[in-house]
Amino acid sequence: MTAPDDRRAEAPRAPSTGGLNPARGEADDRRAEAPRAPSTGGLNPARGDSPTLWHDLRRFTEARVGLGRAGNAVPTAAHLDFQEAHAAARDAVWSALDVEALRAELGPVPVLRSEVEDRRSYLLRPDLGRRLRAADRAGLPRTGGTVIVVADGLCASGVQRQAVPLIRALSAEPPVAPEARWHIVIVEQGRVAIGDEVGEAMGAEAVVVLIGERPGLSAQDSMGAYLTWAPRRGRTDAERNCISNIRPGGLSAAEAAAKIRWLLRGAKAIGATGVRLKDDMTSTGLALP
Amino acid sequence: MTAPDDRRAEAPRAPSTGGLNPARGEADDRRAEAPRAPSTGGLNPARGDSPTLWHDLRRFTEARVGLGRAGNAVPTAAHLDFQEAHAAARDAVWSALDVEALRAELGPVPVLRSEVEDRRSYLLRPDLGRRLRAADRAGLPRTGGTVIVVADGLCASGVQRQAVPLIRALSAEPPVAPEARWHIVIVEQGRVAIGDEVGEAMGAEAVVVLIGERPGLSAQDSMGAYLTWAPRRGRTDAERNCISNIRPGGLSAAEAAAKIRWLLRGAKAIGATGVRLKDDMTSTGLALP
Amino acid sequence: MAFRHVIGGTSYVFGDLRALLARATPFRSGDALAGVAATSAAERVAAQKALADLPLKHFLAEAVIPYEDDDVTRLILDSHDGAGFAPVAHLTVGGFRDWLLAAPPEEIAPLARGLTPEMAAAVSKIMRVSDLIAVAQKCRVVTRFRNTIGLPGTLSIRLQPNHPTDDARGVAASVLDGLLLGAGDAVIGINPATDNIEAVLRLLGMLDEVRTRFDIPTQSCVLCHVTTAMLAMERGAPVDLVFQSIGGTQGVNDSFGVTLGLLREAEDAALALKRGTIGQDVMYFETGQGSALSAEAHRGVDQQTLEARAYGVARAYSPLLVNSVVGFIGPEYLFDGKQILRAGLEDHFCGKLLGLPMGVDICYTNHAEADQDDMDTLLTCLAVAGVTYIMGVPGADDVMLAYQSTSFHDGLYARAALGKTPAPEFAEWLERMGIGKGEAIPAAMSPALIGLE
Amino acid sequence: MAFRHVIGGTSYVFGDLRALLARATPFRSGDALAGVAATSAAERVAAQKALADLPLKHFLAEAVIPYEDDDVTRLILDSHDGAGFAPVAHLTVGGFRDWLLAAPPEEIAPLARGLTPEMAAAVSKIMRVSDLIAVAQKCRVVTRFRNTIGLPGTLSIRLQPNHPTDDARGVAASVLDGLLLGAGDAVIGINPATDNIEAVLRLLGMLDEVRTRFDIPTQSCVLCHVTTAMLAMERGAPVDLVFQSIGGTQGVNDSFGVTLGLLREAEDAALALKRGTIGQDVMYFETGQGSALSAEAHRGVDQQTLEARAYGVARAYSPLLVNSVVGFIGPEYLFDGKQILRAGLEDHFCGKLLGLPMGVDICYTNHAEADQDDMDTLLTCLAVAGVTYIMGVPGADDVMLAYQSTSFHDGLYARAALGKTPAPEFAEWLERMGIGKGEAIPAAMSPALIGLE
Ligand code: B12
Ligand code: B12
Repeated sequence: MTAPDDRRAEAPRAPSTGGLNPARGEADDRRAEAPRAPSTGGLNPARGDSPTLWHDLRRFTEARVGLGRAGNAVPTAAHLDFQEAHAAARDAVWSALDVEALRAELGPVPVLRSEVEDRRSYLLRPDLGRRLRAADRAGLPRTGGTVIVVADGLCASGVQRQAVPLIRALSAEPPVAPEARWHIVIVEQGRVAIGDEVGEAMGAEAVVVLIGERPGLSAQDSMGAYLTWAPRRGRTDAERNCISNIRPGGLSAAEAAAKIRWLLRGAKAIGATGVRLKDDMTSTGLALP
Repeated sequence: MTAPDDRRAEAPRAPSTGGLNPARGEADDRRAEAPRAPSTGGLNPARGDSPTLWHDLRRFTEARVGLGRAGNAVPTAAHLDFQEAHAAARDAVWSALDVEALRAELGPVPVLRSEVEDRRSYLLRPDLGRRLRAADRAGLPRTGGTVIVVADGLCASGVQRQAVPLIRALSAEPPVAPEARWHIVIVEQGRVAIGDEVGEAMGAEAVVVLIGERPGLSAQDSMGAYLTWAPRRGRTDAERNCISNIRPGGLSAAEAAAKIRWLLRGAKAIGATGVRLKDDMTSTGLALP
Repeated sequence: MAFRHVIGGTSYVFGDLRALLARATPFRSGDALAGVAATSAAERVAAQKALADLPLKHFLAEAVIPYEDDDVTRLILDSHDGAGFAPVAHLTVGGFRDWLLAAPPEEIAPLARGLTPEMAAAVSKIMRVSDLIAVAQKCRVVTRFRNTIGLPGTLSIRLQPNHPTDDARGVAASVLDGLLLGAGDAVIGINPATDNIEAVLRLLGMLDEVRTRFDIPTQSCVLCHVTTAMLAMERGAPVDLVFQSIGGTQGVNDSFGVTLGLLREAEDAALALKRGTIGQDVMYFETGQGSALSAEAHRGVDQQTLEARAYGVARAYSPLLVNSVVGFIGPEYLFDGKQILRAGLEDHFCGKLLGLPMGVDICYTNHAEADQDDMDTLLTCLAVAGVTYIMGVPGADDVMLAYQSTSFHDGLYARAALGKTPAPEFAEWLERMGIGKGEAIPAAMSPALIGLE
Repeated sequence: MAFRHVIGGTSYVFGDLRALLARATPFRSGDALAGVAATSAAERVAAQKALADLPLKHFLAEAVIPYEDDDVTRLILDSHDGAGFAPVAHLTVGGFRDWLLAAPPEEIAPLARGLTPEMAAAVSKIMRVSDLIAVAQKCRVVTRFRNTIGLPGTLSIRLQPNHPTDDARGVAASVLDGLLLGAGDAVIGINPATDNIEAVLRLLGMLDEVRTRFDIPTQSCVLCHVTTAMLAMERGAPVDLVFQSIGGTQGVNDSFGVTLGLLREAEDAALALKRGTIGQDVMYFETGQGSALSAEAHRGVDQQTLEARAYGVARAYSPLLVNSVVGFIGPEYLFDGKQILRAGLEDHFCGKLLGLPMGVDICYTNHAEADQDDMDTLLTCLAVAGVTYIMGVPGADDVMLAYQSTSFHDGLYARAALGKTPAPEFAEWLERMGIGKGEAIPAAMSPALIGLE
């Protein structure tokens, strides 16, 4: 995992601007200065450089902590930063997959499309986003092995950035067993469950859907991986496993690849993914279900 | 004016269904029975058949009085009647003028159109609804006299029903002076101010715009008449007079015609319509400004 | 002066204060119609950030409509109270938002005359709905004529008994219905179907008779044009309040057939009648976003800023009541429930901040994308925000003006949900008359007493 | 059974109760997606009128999903309390609305187990927003674990300190931020980024340590899958509350990997730990309109009725907390702010009426047509309606789940605007720790105490 200190350097948000004393009703100099907390507190003596200002809590997380207060509200600058992030996140929903850029990295993999017409219908018709166009399905090779589906999902920019590093990390080793193979396809306007149809058509043992997770205010580059053993139409989400928040600020490509491999091995052992397959991988990566 | 008794027969709304005693929280038999008010009250003895039940107030008005109460809310039946009326009123906004039916009654009068493309743009672009298409303006005859513009406005069904009776009542006599003439045109997707442009193009002394008033829950057949002396582009609403609620439940065609004539005579006398021209017509129709 | 802000690598430039204010406004159809709205969310945020950084003082230096051209601008700048402004004179618009959110009520009220309408509009543009509610809740404005309007914990209601033919008995039936449902403490105010003087006189007489017959501690009003009301006063009619629609530019007021001087004359005439018992606030104004644009008199200024300027006009007099008819005009200005909701809360906030006894006509027309749910929502938010008064229309359906406003029942709902009471004198009268205790019409309120038989 | 109603000359026929309920529902995108929505306003009113005329008793005779096919239907009908139903057994759905609006609070509470979820859904469909608020305000549900949730005049907050890598210090920083802003009395509940058991155990330990270190009278929860929580309990982890997402059909619960029996086992396991001090309500459920349709397990039933059925599942246990994640899933189910607002109020109303300690995750995603103004509005309405608890997320931005919910500040706003307090034990703790008095971090809350240094 990315250490918190790495993120500290990112200065995730604009400088603190809050800082009104609600009891007094006076605007201060727009900085929330809290008196240094005494170095010995209640239960335990504080050691080292404990944060003394509320907004120093930001060191530890990219979450919007330590914003200060204007009465009971968020101060103006933080409020407007939020609005700006909202505008950007909404744009990310409408980002499109650059298929050729992906194929330049992944090779001439098949490019399929769901039954969705356009982005608006993608948002309103998840049922169509779960179905392949008949012609596209018909053209799929029966490869067996483990199929990786790269789908735009709710944020093409997320999958655009994270799919290739993850696939690189994955394909350093074969899936499941030495003889097994990875097969990659790209699906435009796809939902998670479209992997079932792709996997079924390709006769896959398992399918890994790499899909853009909905953009948030703070991350517009996140990808999820959904694993389904013996994929076929009609599988429920209870029969998959999920690895989420794959991105620089979240799970790294290497960690995600290790986890996918661990889960695929477990799936092979019990013949299933989903609720029955518990992620009991330890930090040292030994235990198997 | 229509006497209240005439409207009484119309039973404007569904039977009373309210009637909960909020203090007790018990559903009654869905009728709001109020004990008879004593026949002698505070200041003045009541004479005759004073209403004794709250919902009898409906006798006097088509307004939604005497609905009863469910706690602090309107009882279910009245609430759903309201919803039904709302659906109908919204449809009325989208009603279209049957131009040929109008011309069958009014003769082969010119049919013009504003710059509005469709109904949605009519609603969002009043500026376009105030302007004639250039071609239509060019084709207008220079008639002088008083021009009557029949425009759909916000409710075509209103003007469709009320325009012809009013014009009949009006044209029984000439406008303003014996030598003066009425000239009629129909305008589709028009706003009130389009009369200025029509009147200017036709060299009219005055323009009377008959226009569909926005539909309400209880009346989807109402028409307004807007009078502008010496019409020309750029006139403000302060330079017009308005006669509103022309419909069976409101002002009758005959009354509206009498008022229009009275105002036009006044306008001629002071050379203006609008705030300066006060409607000081008495019930007997004598006074002139 | 031009303003600039960079968002996501793009630099947005705003030519003058007028443009900056317009682009910073949350989207509404009227600003799009006027061609002044921001064209993207990013441009809007850029404008909001630039606006947040602008010193409040700047509003005293740059007018949105030139001083020479417009009597409303002159009124605003000439009557600006420098001493009132002092406590916030050092702040930016963004800092002012923070100040307002943190300030105790007693520090906000004295500001009113020190703020220009444009300052109020500006800060509202960078506020969220919760901010608009929280700050308005702290603003209290109290006015008086025959009762006390605007006390904390109260919510008053204008009883609006309109009738398509101004039929006296039809009006009386609606008045009685409203009184029995607790409405009428703000005013019993009828919009006459015609501007006919005889009709107006008849209605004035009739409302006054109902009021005295039932001995109601309230005021009445016939919402004819101000010139008609002046004529009525000349003819000796019992005019409590003088009504007029007003707007935020000289041009729109022209189109309404009024001038600032005419309004003053009308106020003087009404004051001369000395009809108020506990106070002499005799004016009643209505406003609404979009009216100036509708009259093509908006001068490139966004409709919300112009609305605040209309309050600048209102407060030059001593109104008993002011309200925005927020959803009344139509979808070309406020397209749907969402736009109406935000505008209603902005209007209430700006009016209160500027020191006005602010009510809202929570309403929609049938050509707008709105429904009762939207109105319930706005009503609930405004009740929390401490709105001074709302309308009361039988069953929410105005059978003459053809739109839907709040019903008498809605007034009961809002009072009960927030624990509010009517104006104290009126509450006491309701108690005395036995109103609100069950379904029966109390004897003292017999319809026969006002000719309904 | 078929139903019929005539509107404007057209006769509308509804094939069965399922269709009638669906067509009577105010428009939302999910019902259109499912193909069950009314296709015109007239059809919707026809369905509402037919539904209003339907005797409540009918719901005991016709199930929306057959008894044989669905364990949720079986649960609902088998556990129906005839005695509880008696006071309203003679009413139609329309009459029931009137009854609810007029009834005093003490007559509503005893109904809960006498009502089926479908009855609650039905009556909500013919209610306006103001009705949903007014009736919910009268419903009080109180639950207990280490503090008392749901007392009149209180508003509790779930502190939601999510982090994209479940980093312990990152979580702790958000927890501290929330506590300093008065949040956390409902629960300190983290959604783990992974379902990894080691990570879940680590978070459980860490939250318990923070709680004991600061001696906070509240409960913690890691919102992993119920089976993972069971494994954690087996391994001796300090589990206060067991969380699970649930839905209104057997099929959607299958897709969530749960059964009614599994939930019972989990509740028993948590009860066996006896960690509650003043009560033993150990379950925490989340629901949300659209989940069944998303799992293609909706069986032709509209999403709001299914949501109410999920509450039917919840109340088979003794949850400390239940909430609808109303805007969380996406625009395919609730398209915009308006739909989210109505759904949030329906969900709160139905949950409360059915006797649940109902909170709402007032939220939206970036692919929906909604913004902070919509959330402020819903928050204000829900606060008036007496919502049991809401979420508290740093700055409203959940950096792991990628959506916007209410911030800690929003919680302060709502409490202040409506005069609400936290759960009494927690309020007392805040006081004791010196929290809420200015900007400083009180010594007793030093970040160093929880490893932030
Ligand atoms: C909407 C409306 C307004 C809006 C107009 C803005 C707008 N864009 O629509 C606002 C709130 C600003 C308004 C103001 C006033 N109105 Co007005 N208004 C209406 C209403 C409800 C609907 C009009 C309509 O649908 N027109 C049809 C559409 C298709 O035409 P339009 O071109 O879009 O509309 C134009 C006209 O309606 C005009 N207009 C609006 N009101 C008035 C009033 C007069 C006297 C004139 C000449 C024109 C006029 O403004 C619009 C834009 O140019 C009517 C009542 C009704 N049910 O019709 C009252 C109504 C027309 N108004 C009325 C009055 C009295 C006024 C005021 C004079 C009140 C006052 N004391 O200040 C002011 C000033 C009007 C003016 N001189 O400009 C009266 C007129 C009575 C009479 N017989 O003279 C009416 C009948 C309502 C009433 N009974 O109280 N009004
Ligand atoms: C939306 C959402 C939901 C919705 C799903 C309905 C819907 N139509 O979207 C609801 C609220 C019902 C839900 C429920 C649950 N979810 Co969920 N959900 C999400 C969320 C926020 C977004 C998903 C997304 O954007 N997908 C991408 C789009 C393009 O694909 P889609 O095809 O439209 O979405 C499908 C999948 O997302 C799937 N799905 C949703 N959640 C989960 C969880 C698991 C384990 C699986 C296999 C699939 C799955 O449901 C959708 C419809 O089929 C993610 C977090 C994130 N930021 O991504 C968490 C997330 C995926 N969910 C999570 C969890 C734990 C759950 C639950 C198991 C919680 C519980 N204890 O019950 C349940 C049950 C899930 C199941 N088995 O069905 C975790 C998974 C952790 C993990 N690594 O295993 C995540 C990462 C969030 C978190 N950290 O808590 N969820």
